Amino acid sequence: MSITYLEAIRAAQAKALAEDERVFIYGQDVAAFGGAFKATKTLSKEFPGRVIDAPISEDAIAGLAIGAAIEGMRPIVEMQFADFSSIAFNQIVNQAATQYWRTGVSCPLIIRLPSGGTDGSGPFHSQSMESLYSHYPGLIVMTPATVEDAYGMLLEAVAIEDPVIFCEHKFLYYHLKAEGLPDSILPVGKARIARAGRHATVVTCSAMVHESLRAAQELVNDGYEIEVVDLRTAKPIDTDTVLASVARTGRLLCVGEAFPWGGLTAEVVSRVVSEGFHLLDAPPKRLNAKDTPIPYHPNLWRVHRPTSQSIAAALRDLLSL
Amino acid sequence: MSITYLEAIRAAQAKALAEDERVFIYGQDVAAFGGAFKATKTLSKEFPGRVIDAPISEDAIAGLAIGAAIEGMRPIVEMQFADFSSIAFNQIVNQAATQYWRTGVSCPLIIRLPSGGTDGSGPFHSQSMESLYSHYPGLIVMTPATVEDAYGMLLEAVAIEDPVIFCEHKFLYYHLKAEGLPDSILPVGKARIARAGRHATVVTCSAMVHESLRAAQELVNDGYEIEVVDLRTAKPIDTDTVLASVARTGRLLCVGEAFPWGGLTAEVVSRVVSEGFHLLDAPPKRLNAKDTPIPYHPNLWRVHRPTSQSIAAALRDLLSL
Amino acid sequence: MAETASQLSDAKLTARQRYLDAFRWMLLARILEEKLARLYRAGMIVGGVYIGRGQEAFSAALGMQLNRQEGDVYAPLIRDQAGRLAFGEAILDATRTYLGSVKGPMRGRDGNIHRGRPKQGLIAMISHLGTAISVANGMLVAKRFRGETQSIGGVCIGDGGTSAGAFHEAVNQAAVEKLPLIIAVADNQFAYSTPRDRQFACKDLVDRAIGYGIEGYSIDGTDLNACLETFAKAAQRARSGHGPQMVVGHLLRLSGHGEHDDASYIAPELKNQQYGGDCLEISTAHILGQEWMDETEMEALKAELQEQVDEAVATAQKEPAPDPFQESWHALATKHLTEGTPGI
Amino acid sequence: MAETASQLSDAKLTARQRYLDAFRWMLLARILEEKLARLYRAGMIVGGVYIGRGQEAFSAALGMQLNRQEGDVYAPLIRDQAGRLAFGEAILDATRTYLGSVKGPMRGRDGNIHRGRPKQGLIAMISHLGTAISVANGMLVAKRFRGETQSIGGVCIGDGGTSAGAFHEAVNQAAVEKLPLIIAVADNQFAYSTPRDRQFACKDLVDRAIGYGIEGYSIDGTDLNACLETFAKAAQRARSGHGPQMVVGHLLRLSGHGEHDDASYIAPELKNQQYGGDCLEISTAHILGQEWMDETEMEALKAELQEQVDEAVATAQKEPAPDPFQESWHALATKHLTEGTPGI
Ligand SMILES: Cc1ncc(C[n+]2csc(CCOP(=O)(O)OP(=O)(O)O)c2C)c(N)n1
Ligand SMILES: Cc1ncc(C[n+]2csc(CCOP(=O)(O)OP(=O)(O)O)c2C)c(N)n1
Ligand SMILES: [Mg+2]
Ligand SMILES: [Mg+2]
Repeated sequence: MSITYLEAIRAAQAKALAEDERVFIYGQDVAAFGGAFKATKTLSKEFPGRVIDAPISEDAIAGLAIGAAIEGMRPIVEMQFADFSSIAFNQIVNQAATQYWRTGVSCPLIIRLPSGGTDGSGPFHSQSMESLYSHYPGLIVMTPATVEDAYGMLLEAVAIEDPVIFCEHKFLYYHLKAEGLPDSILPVGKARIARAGRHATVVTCSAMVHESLRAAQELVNDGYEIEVVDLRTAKPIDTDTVLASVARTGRLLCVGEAFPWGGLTAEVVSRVVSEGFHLLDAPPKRLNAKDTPIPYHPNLWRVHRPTSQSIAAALRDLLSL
Repeated sequence: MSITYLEAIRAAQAKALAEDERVFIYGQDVAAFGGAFKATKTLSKEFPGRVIDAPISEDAIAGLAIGAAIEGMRPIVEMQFADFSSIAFNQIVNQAATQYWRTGVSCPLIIRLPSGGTDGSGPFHSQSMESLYSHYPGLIVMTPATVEDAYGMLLEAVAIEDPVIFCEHKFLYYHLKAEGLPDSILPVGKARIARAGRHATVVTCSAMVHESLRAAQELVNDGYEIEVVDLRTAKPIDTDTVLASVARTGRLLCVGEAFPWGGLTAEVVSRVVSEGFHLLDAPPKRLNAKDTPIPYHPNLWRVHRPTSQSIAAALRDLLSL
Repeated sequence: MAETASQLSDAKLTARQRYLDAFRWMLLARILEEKLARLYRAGMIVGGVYIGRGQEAFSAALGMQLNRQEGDVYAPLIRDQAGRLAFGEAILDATRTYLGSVKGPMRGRDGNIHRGRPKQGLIAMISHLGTAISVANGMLVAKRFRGETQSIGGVCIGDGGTSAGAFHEAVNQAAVEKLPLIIAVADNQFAYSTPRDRQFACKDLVDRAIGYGIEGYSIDGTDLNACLETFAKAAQRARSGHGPQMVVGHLLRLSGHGEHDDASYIAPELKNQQYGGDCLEISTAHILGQEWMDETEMEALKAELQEQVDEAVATAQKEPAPDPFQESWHALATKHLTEGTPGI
Repeated sequence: MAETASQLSDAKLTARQRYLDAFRWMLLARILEEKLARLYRAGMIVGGVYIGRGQEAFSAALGMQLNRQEGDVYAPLIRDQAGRLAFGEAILDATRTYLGSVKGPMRGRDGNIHRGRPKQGLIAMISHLGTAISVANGMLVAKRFRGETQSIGGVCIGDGGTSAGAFHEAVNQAAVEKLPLIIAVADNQFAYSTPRDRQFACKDLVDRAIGYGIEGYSIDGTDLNACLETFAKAAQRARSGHGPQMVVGHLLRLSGHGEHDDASYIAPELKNQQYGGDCLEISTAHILGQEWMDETEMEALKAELQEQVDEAVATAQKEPAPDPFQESWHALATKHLTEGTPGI
């Protein structure tokens, strides 16, 4: 049996609904329709009354989830696209994220963000927002890159007492398959060595893990062994695993699909140079999307974000230093 | 004649209104009342009909400004506090910031954000949001640290064809005074050496420039000459000036008032190590606010954000490496 | 069915008792807030002080309909000291929070009106107006999931706050979910300095109710009896499955926006117009007129409440302020996932 | 004043001409969108295709009231191909944008319904629903500043979009500023898969108008005459200083949400209920019934419009796609303040 990244997300929600009566799902078109991407397909039938269609009101959707979480429920919110969470931004960063610190009452909810670019999706259906949410205190930000993590981390998210921003990548929904679902995964907050190597380290997450793995494969022909670290969570960042990898390779490239100013790649580079300066044999590099909105046209889009080719080029450059 | 940072902001708006008929001001309580901080005091009398009270509708406030800008006006929006711009977040990053790139029609508007912490202001009246807005393509983000820049940069902002996020610091409103208003200032996008030195470089902006200058002064007793670079704009960052300073000093500390994950300090450190790795004699360091909401109580608040003491301590640490 | 004389007088007695109970909360709120305002002017409170002068009747009347023990939830806003007290918030919670005692519910992390005890049904407001309503919706949805169908919610908003998108989304959401929610709109004619004609263009904010498909009431918010009766009715309708109830109270803000604000932009004539009166004066006169209390009893009540307030202030003032080195600086409940402060 | 027979027939002639003009835009929109849908199914359009089947009458009637040359502004939404054409958008703008020609108004940077020409009064929508209304407000405010008081604006929203906070804030803002704005609410009974009873609880969305203090109209959106008359009246009221006008059109979405969606969740019976009809069929029948055209003329018209569409498609298909190496990759108009891509 083979299962996709998207099916894994659905399966995790089904399991959470079955095993934890505090769980319910709230979002636009998630009930009978099963969600814009079918991540909640048939769940409203299997769990009557626990998968609820919301009006086009992202602020109130997040607000309702916050209230329910405070009252002891475990809401899972589906944003139709990550990009629309900008409407819920205030509720997420100012209401959900501050609740525990201000009142001592925890606010365990999950906001699923169908994230990242795909062909033809354009400026408002392609964004990667992990850096925004990581900037604000009080949130955990997950960025699963594998079918196993999509499943396991979503279940972990349900168990966590804090608000979790779950950035699931739309490009991986159908493209990524696994043979089955895992019984256990790495603990939340631990990065994963997606590929071992010794000449340079690529630190990345989500869909960019796969582009990086392809780039690493390409560099085998050049005689290089590239290590790829999948961060798994953007917040917290597993700096130890990153440092240990850089200690092995001496070279660091951080790759992100989000906009270039600030964000995950800058944070990782900054931590590595602060804590592991002496480990570096060359200046660390970053590769992000371009500093424009995300283009609609596939010709432009493929150049806007990092790809295995541009990652391979950046790696060759890094290795030549 | 002595003029405060706040009066300079008012004076710049008065001059803009007087000299450019495209300018108008829109925000809550900005008209007869003159704004929560009096930054628009008497302007509605001096310029009848051009200073307009808005309902409590930050999304629509930003939206109206965008429409007027598209139509050739030069709106200046006052958010009552920077923190409330979270409600306008979507309009700012998705509507204003993408307009020129998508349509070729520029969107020249200014959003004034009374920013940063003061005693007793708490989690929702103290935020520094420059990193959020810098992350998104299509915005210019100004963070003036001096009376002269508050005045001159606001006037530059009116001249610029793009949306400008103007982060003015509430702590500086009354505390900071100058003898008069400048005829000209450094061009937008250029950083300023606020204090020359040769043992270490502090890169910062806004209120933290003054904390850093105090720390630098303190370190004179230790025999150190600290260079302080005032970035002036968070986006674009004047990487050249920063690199030139690091070339002189070999040591870098980035100081920011915002939350620690990502943001301005991470971006500066990342650029310096990418482009000026060999210039560094020691690992670069960062000092930001703590990773919790901003506390209400002065006892907590003073420890939450960087101060001259914690900056001095970080510098001593940096200089010992 | 005809009522007997004794039944009638029972009802009257109950109404009178309810009026006097409300009056007590109103008076206590007034005395407490006047004290806080004095402390602020004396420089003993950092940040701001926001008081509900003139809104005590409207506020208390909602608070009295909500029952913490029954699981009701309450989202007060800036000017709801009276409602908070009626709901059961301790005076000490207010004084401790305003005075920055580490023993208060917010432990110095947040201040003044932002206090709350979510586990006791009292939402701790964030500043962004309108955003607590959907949170209350969520609490009610949670209760519905658990079958706790006796609980209702009460949320407060000002005339200004009704312009916020968050208000609209949440009220509409409550209507779609048919939640047992009372939405109390205190139209005090100003939002900070902004008069209502710069905030909305309908005649009466209750005109919004029909557009949400919910039941609405428009009342004189300075008339304690009207407030008590209307909120009682709204609560009864909400509890019996009639969905959200919007109560618009007309009154006038009799203070600055905060104590830093002299409100010189509010024309004094407004006080002499309809809804411009002070609900506390009006109800005091009513009580004395009805001879439910005499002047001496009234003075004694004031003294008693003043003593409660002074004691709560004294207690809070004796308590330690938060110590940054005792602070955990953890924004997460899941401690082991908290990041250290990177880069240092 | 009594009208003479010739005046009457003039008015009738004008009405007939208006009807036929509108019909032409409706038909053109339908033909264009059917073509686009076919291209999508053939894999020749990347992204999505969103069509306005069943909404052409309502959409065109608003577009026809707006005059680009007079400085009117228009914020169409997902299903407003007919209104766009009536407003004066070229067919080529649509085909170029859908087919990703670099010569289109969006130059491949944005796609499908997100196209616009703001300098010609046509707002280029972002996806976030409700957010274009305040932009239109701002354009009207700019015109008011310049004394261009003849201009009006028209904005479109669906039943679902009315739940968005942005919609509320902007409509309220327009009401407070008394802007000459027509708000066309196309209640097509669904928002994607979500039926209207999960979106709002009022009987008719026009019930919202009173709460905003603006004038409102509720009409059968499949009846072209009703649409034409109502929007004409609304435009006249807006132009003559009566502030925002809300027109709610009742109809049914006769397509999937996008062409990827088979809309199997829409019960077929709905098409037989009130407002479930196809406005194009209804108006075709009306025209033939009134003998304003015969079948042959109708077929000829279709053929003519089909040819226009095919030509626009062919032109766009011949044009180059955007070349990433020709792209400037500048998000700022102020080129010298653009940052390079740091870190590489
Ligand atoms: C979204 C948002 N914008 C701005 C503010 C700043 N602010 C605080 S209170 C206030 C006025 C509120 O007026 P109203 O809702 O009428 O309540 P009142 O103060 O009259 O009780 C404003 C503008 C805020 N708290 N939230
Ligand atoms: C703020 C926001 N949330 C979600 C979406 C995703 N979305 C796009 S169209 C749509 C349904 C719109 O329904 P309606 O407003 O009734 O318009 P219709 O499609 O029926 O014309 C949704 C949910 C969006 N565009 N914007
Ligand atoms: Mg008010
Ligand atoms: Mg619809």
